Formats: sequence, C-alpha cells, structure tokens
Amino acid sequence: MHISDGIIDPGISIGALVASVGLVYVAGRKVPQEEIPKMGITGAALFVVSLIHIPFAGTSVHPGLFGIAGILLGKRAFPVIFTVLLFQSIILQHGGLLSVGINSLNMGAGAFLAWLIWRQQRMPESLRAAMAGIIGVLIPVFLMVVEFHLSGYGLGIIYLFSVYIFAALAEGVISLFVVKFFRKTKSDILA
Amino acid sequence: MRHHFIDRYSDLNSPVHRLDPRVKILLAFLGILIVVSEPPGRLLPFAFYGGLLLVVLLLSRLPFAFLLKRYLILSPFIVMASVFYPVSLYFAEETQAIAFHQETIEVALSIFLKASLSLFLLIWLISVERFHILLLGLRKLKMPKLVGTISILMYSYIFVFWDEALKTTRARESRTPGKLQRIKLRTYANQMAMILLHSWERSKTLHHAMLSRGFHGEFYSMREPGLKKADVLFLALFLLLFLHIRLFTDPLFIQ
Amino acid sequence: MAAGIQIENLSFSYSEEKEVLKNLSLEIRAGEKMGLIGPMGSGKSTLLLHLNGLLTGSGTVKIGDTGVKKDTLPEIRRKVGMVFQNPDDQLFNPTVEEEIAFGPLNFGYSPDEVAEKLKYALEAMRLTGMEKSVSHHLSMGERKRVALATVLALDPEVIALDEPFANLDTPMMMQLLDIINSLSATFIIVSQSLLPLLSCCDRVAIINHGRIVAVGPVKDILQDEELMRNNGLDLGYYKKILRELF
Amino acid sequence: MAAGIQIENLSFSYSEEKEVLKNLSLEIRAGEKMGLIGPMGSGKSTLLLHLNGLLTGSGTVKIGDTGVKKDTLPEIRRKVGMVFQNPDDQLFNPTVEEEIAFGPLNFGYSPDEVAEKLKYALEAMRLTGMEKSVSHHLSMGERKRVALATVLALDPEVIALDEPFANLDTPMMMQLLDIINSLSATFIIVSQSLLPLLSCCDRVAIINHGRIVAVGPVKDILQDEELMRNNGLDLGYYKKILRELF
Ligand SMILES: Nc1ncnc2c1ncn2[C@@H]1O[C@H](COP(=O)(O)OP(=O)(O)OP(=O)(O)O)[C@@H](O)[C@H]1O
Ligand SMILES: Nc1ncnc2c1ncn2[C@@H]1O[C@H](COP(=O)(O)OP(=O)(O)OP(=O)(O)O)[C@@H](O)[C@H]1O
Ligand SMILES: [Mg+2]
Ligand SMILES: [Mg+2]
Repeated sequence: MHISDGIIDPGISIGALVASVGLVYVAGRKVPQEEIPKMGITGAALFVVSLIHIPFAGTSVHPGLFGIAGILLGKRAFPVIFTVLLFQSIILQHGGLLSVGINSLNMGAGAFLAWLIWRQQRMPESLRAAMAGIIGVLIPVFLMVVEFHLSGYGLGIIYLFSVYIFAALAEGVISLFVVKFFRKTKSDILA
Repeated sequence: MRHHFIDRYSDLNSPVHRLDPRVKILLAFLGILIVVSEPPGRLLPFAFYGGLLLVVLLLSRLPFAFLLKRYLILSPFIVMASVFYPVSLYFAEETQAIAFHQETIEVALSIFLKASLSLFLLIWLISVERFHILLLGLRKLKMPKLVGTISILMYSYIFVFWDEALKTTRARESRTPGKLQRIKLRTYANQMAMILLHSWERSKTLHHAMLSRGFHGEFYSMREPGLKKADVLFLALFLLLFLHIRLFTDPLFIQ
Repeated sequence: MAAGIQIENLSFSYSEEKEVLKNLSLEIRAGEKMGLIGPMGSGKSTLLLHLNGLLTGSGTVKIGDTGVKKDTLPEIRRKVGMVFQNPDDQLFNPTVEEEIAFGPLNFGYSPDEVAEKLKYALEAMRLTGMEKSVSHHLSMGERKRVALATVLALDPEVIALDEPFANLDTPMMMQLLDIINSLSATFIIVSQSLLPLLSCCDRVAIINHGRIVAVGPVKDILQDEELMRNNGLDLGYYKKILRELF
Repeated sequence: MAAGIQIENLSFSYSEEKEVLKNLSLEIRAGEKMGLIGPMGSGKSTLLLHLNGLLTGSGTVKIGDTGVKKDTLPEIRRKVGMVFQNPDDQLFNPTVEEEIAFGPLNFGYSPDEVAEKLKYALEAMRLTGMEKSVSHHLSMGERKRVALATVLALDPEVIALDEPFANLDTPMMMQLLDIINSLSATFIIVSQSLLPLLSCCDRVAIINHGRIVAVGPVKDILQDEELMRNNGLDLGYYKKILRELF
C-alpha cells in the first residue's frame, strides 16, 4: 500500500516530504545509543518482510508490520519508517522518491496510534498487541483514502481499499504472536 | 558476486555510471518533480519526456529487456490507480455523471504516464549506482544524520536477516523428515520468530563490532565522490531539457 | 545400526566462478569412523552438506543403499545427523530443551521416547540443569554442546560432525571422544584440531582444493610429514612445542 | 605503542540468577601478551567484552590511564581492537575489502592511508585475491581471518582475541603467531587450544566460575598438572597422544 509518484497531487507529496523530514528531527532527538541497533534491525525486518508478497484479490499484499514497529519503537518508529520507505522506493521502486514523505506520514501515523494503544497498560497484553497490529494497517489505509480523495478521486476509492480489512486482521494475529514469543524468550527487545 | 537483488546493473561502466551520485539523485528527484507537476490532462509533453528518458537510458547502456521487465512487474499498481480514477468517480453519486467523459479519461491517462515515467527514473537510478553510494550521496545532500545512521545499519542488517532465514531453514530441514507434519504451523511460526530474535541478538553484537571500529553514524567510502565540471554540466543540461518541455510544450502545440 | 557412505564423482560450485568440489569420490564403510582434514576453504563443510541433501551437486552420494535425491530426502534426513561448524547455524528453538526435542518430535517418537532421548542427550553433553536456558544466551562452547546433543538425541545411522572439538575444553573433548567411540554409527568428522582424530578415527581423508588427495589409516596419514605439509597440515609445530613443554 | 590493562573488582551478571564475573581483578602490563584460559562458560568472552565497554559491570577497568566509562568510550574504542569468538558477530559489510576498510575510514584516515592499511591486513591474513568476495559467503576459517584482518588494519594499542586459533589450519596459525609476536601491542588472548599460547604469551591467567584462579608465566601454569586438571584444563591427553604419534 504505497503511493507511487505521479498519482496524488504533487502539492500534497511535497508538503508531506517537508513535514516528514521535520518530524524525523523531532522524533529522533536524543536517541540513546542502545536504541540505535534496535531501530536498525526493526527497519531491516520491515524491509525484508515487505519482500514477501502474498497474492490477494488480483494484486498482492505484503505484511507491513507497522503496528509492531510502533510497539517496539514507540515514537522512535517514525525515522525508521521513513528510512524503510526510502529503501523500498530506491531498491524495490515501491512507492516513489517524491512520495516517501506522504507514505511515511501515513504508515507513521499507524505506528504511532498502535503505540498509543500498546501503552494502555490496563488492557490485557494480547488484546493490546492484536489491536496495535490492526490499527497499524487501518490508519494508513484511511489516510490514503482521504489523500486520494483530495487529489480528485471519487469516494468510490473506498471500495478499493476495503480489501485491507483482511490484511489488518492478519497483522493483528501476527503482532499478537510476535509479542507472545518475545515474552516467552525473555528477550529484551520488548522494552 | 554481490547481492544482486539490490543493485543489479550498478557495476556497469558507462559515462552515466561514472557521474557523482548526487547528480544521479538530483536528476531522478527533480525529473520526477517536473514530470508529476504537469497539470492533469496534458498528454503531449509525455512524448518528449519519454524521448529524453530514452536518451538518458541509452547513455547509461542499460539492457532494455531488464528495464522493461522491471517496469512490467511494478506496473499493476499504476494501472490500477489510473483505472480507479474514473471508476471511483462512478461509484460516488455526485460524480457519477462525469466518470467516463473524455476529460476524465485523459486525466486518468496522464496519471498513468506520470507514474510510469517516475517509475522508469527510479529503476534507472538504482541501475546506475551502487545502493550504498546512493545513500552516501543522499547524506551529502543533507539527508538527516539519523536517517543516515539507520540506513547504514539497515543495509547490513538486511543481509543478517537473509542469512538467518537461510540458516534456520537449513537447520530445520536437517532435522525434519521431508514435510513437516503434526506441528507444521507452529514450527513455521516458531521459525519466523526465531529469525527475528536471532537477527535481533546479532544486530546488537554487530553494532558492538561497528562501535569498536570507530562507527559514529556517518558514511564513508573508499572512493569519496567529488563533483566535477562534467557532473554539473550533465545535470544542468538534462534538467533544462526537462524544464523546457514542462514550460514550453504547450504554446507550440496548442490544438 | 550403521550405514556406509558412497560418494562418486561429486562436483559442486556455489557460483560460476569457482568449482568448490571437483569430481570427488570417497567411500566410507558402515560403522567406520572417518576423519576429514584439509586447509581452510578446501571444501570440507561443503562436502558434509551434501550428505543429507542440504546441497546437491552433480555426481552421486549414497547413504547405505539410498541415493541422496529429492524424493529420498525424508529417508536420508532420518539416517544422517549433522552438526554444523557454527552452532549458531544449527540452533533455532527458544530453549535448550525444545531444541533437543525438536528432532525426535518431528520424527514421530512418542512423548515418553522423546523424554528419554532428551534425558540421554542432556547427560551426554553435560547440559543437565540448562534445559530451560535460552540457547543463544549460552557461551560458544555450551552452544556447541547443545548442537551435538540435538544429533545424539536422534541416534542416526550416520553422524557428520563439522569441527566438533573447536571451543570445547579438554575434559569435554575427551568425553565426546568416548561418546563417539561408544556409538556404532558411521562417523565423518571434520576437524582442524588433528590430534583428537587419533583417538576416534579409523581412517582419515585429506581434502585439498575440492579433491581427495589421500585416504588411509589415521596414524599413517598423520605421520606422513611430507604429505601433511604439502596439504597445509603441519604437525611439526605441535611436536616441537610438546618437546619444549614436557 | 601499547597500553596496560587494569581490571579491579569487576563483577557482572547477564541476569539476576547468576553472577558471571565475580569480583575479578587482573593486571596486564603495557606490551605484555597475556593468555586467558578456562573451561567453557567460565566467563572468558564476557570479560573481554568489558575491555572496550561493550559490557559494563561494577568495578573498574582501565586501559592505560583511561577508565572505561561512558564518556571515554570513543577513546577506548580507538585503543582497543577486538576479535569476537564468532566471526559472524563481527562481519557486516558486503565485501571483504569494505569490511577491512570500515575501521580506518571511520577513524578518519585519508584514502591513501586506508589503502595502505587495507593492503597490509589483506596480506597478513592471506586474503589477497578475496577482496571482492562477500564476507558471509566464505568458509569459517576464511571469515575468522577477515575478522582478524579488520583489527590488524587498525593497529590498536590493545588487541583482545577470542579463540583466534579455532578453525585455522596450522600454517595460518603459525603465521598468526608470528604476527602476534611481531606487534608491540598489549595482547589478551582467549583460547581453548592451549599449545599455541606457549609460542606467543608471556603470562597466562586461569579463569574459572568468573574468578581468576591463577596467573603466572605461561610454562609454569601449563606445566602445573594439578592446577590445570582442577580447572578443567587437562594437557595430559595431548601428552599421551603425542607420545603415541612420534
Ligand atoms: N555460501 C557460499 N557461497 C559462495 N561460496 C562459498 C559459500 N560457502 C563457502 N564458499 C566457498 O567455498 C569454498 C569451500 O568452503 P567450505 O566452507 O566448504 O570450506 P572448509 O573446508 O569447510 O573451510 P574451513 O576449514 O575454513 O571451515 C571456500 O573457498 C569458500 O569461500
Ligand atoms: N547473552 C547472555 N545472556 C545470558 N547469559 C549469558 C550470555 N552470554 C553468556 N552467558 C552465560 O555466561 C556464562 C559465561 O559465558 P562466556 O561466554 O563468557 O563463557 P566463555 O568462558 O567465553 O565460554 P566458552 O569457552 O564456551 O566460549 C555462561 O554460563 C553463559 O551461559
Ligand atoms: Mg568449514
Ligand atoms: Mg567464549
């Protein structure tokens, strides 16, 4: 679910690019040394996982793991997502060079909300994990609908994106599983 | 013998390959910017952009079959996005009437052409420079340092991931008789998580190794790029051509 | 029970540039313990990976009467146990216990049998007490022992060991030697530590540049100073140093 | 140039359950070559990781006059070169050449100097010709050599080696011994292969259960059969086997 260059209004793309570079600076202030490898490996995981394409409804979807990125990195997820999208656009030509900004804002918002949910300590952990996974997909999709609409697309675009409901559920299950596994191995990756 | 899935043709030797990475990045970025800023519905300029792109590709000596194949693999999303332009209008009551007018179709077509040209510029970019030199170039163009640092780590960790995936598969295979049966799903899930976990552990030690060899988040390369006159000329020439098409196609070709 | 190994005209290359195994032939009798030595990068690990079909080159590899082919892999994997050179290449379960039980469970043993095999392997490799440890949080020598235990638990007919003695301390090495000698399986043991091979191998094969250069009784080969030196396997150093020491 | 190492009352544990280093003290003089031996899991690798601040326990570690603390880390890392036990923990660049050049580039050497250091390290570790190889696609021994080369290229004041001889063949081991002896840096060398230590170490320290049990001249320690045996480091086996062989 990347927006390629040339599809939505260039004004939006450029504005988003400027905003997201700003946000990289804000979210990346005073990153402690110990956080750095975690940011790198989460980025690599996001990138590698995006290479796995699952054929679906005529096109293909791939796991995004933005919910998990939120869980693992919190507000530090944004610079990582920005970098991942930069990699994807240059290496895989998924998304575009100009659209790195808009795409990171979309996915970053998903990760951020996932993190907010994850922080609700009163909810049972499995529920939080699953919901974070689901939100990590739904929010970006919702934002994309809005952006397409602002670029002149009709609201019928909603139908196109409704298939992502299934992807969202799948990611919910994935994040639930990943969280459980890390708890079991007492890994320090879950801060 | 490198990991070819990343930057397959970046080792060719052409005048374009020898340019400074910054030139290539700027050409791709500004080229895309100029192309996508075409007002919706204008179609003629794309013939000229296409011609210009062809010249760049020829100068880069890239095999066309490869470029075309790569494009075809990636085009479905572009096709879908253009087709959905009229369709999405059709599915909303207030815009249904104009959904399949000629102008709407022309807008859809220009979306398709813009996206296709941008895509070709991206495919070109990764085919004329090694990926990590591109990152170095981006950093020299003032990409935020944090993004640079994450990039360096990600670039090595991607291989760690591949490696771990390969290893665990091997390890599992060597102790399973043919297909996994009873505990199939759980084992696959376990394996995926283990890949993550192992990679995480290794990422920490590798980061240690980097730190103990002076890593402080910056890019270095044995061949420091340097802007030469030819670099600037190349960039200026092609950008001017792009701009010329953008600004002056219309008056000449008004229908 | 044990099965022989028959390798005939095996060639293999990872990439076009370089052939790693060159028309290699080697026969190991059922129950025999064969050492495989050679300089770094000569193709030892690559050869071992052919024994259970993790790699496949041209030529034939047979375990007992079964050729290593795609459709015989289930049978081959059951027959051949493999310990990789780097324990990290081998361990992929969260805990030591799960790691060792993985093979037996997959081969369809009953829970009781699995428990028994687990217990045996843990004891043999002195891992009792570490069952619940996370395997990649162990020291290198401990991980090596876990890797060995995973194979011992399967009690296969053929056991291929890649550098089993590296990173083990001497008492553990001696215990491993005892275990190797007590099992009736066919062994093929790759090792840069040459001396332990004297205590556990019947014959030794020298591999260099992807070819078998010599095969013979372990003592004959290790004492042939010229042969050893020509293949980058010099024992003279050890001789000298031990004279000095004792 | 060389700097001494001073470790005082160092304690460390990975988790609450078990203390891995227990109030450990050790002093190594500038330019001295110190061997560190002990059974598996005794804390050798853990101790090395404290030398350049990759782990930090309670107690003090000093390199020369500089304490290993958060704010001195850049200086410490420049002084201390480290070769990890598992080369896969250390190699992260796509090619051998880039791997070795990484350190010198990051420490700000000029391209010419980098090229020179690269050449020296490649030759020392017999890697010439492999510059463009993918480091993950090498044999274990070759990877170990690349890991060693990355440190040699930096020419640090203190060099910590974790099992440098494992997976090397004898000629390479002897070449490495020559290199170690030719450098003036302070060395601390962990090794389960005890014999090579005789050719390169001045003194040896035995570590067991996270404590230093004995320190002394290398020959005195290795010849003290009781001490060695009590700490799971038995040379008797080698003595026997070499008698048999020669
Ligand atoms: N995955 C791989 N891809 C490409 N080449 C490889 C790969 N693995 C090994 N090689 C090359 O194949 C040759 C043989 O490697 P192999 O690992 O079999 O050596 P080895 O005899 O086990 O050496 P060592 O004693 O160092 O473990 C080496 O030259 C190595 O560089
Ligand atoms: N990351 C870790 N997390 C938890 N425990 C660990 C970790 N690494 C090592 N340990 C434990 O600490 C102890 C000392 O480990 P260390 O790796 O220092 O041993 P070592 O002396 O180097 O052994 P070897 O000769 O096997 O390499 C071991 O008991 C090990 O299980
Ligand atoms: Mg090997
Ligand atoms: Mg160790």
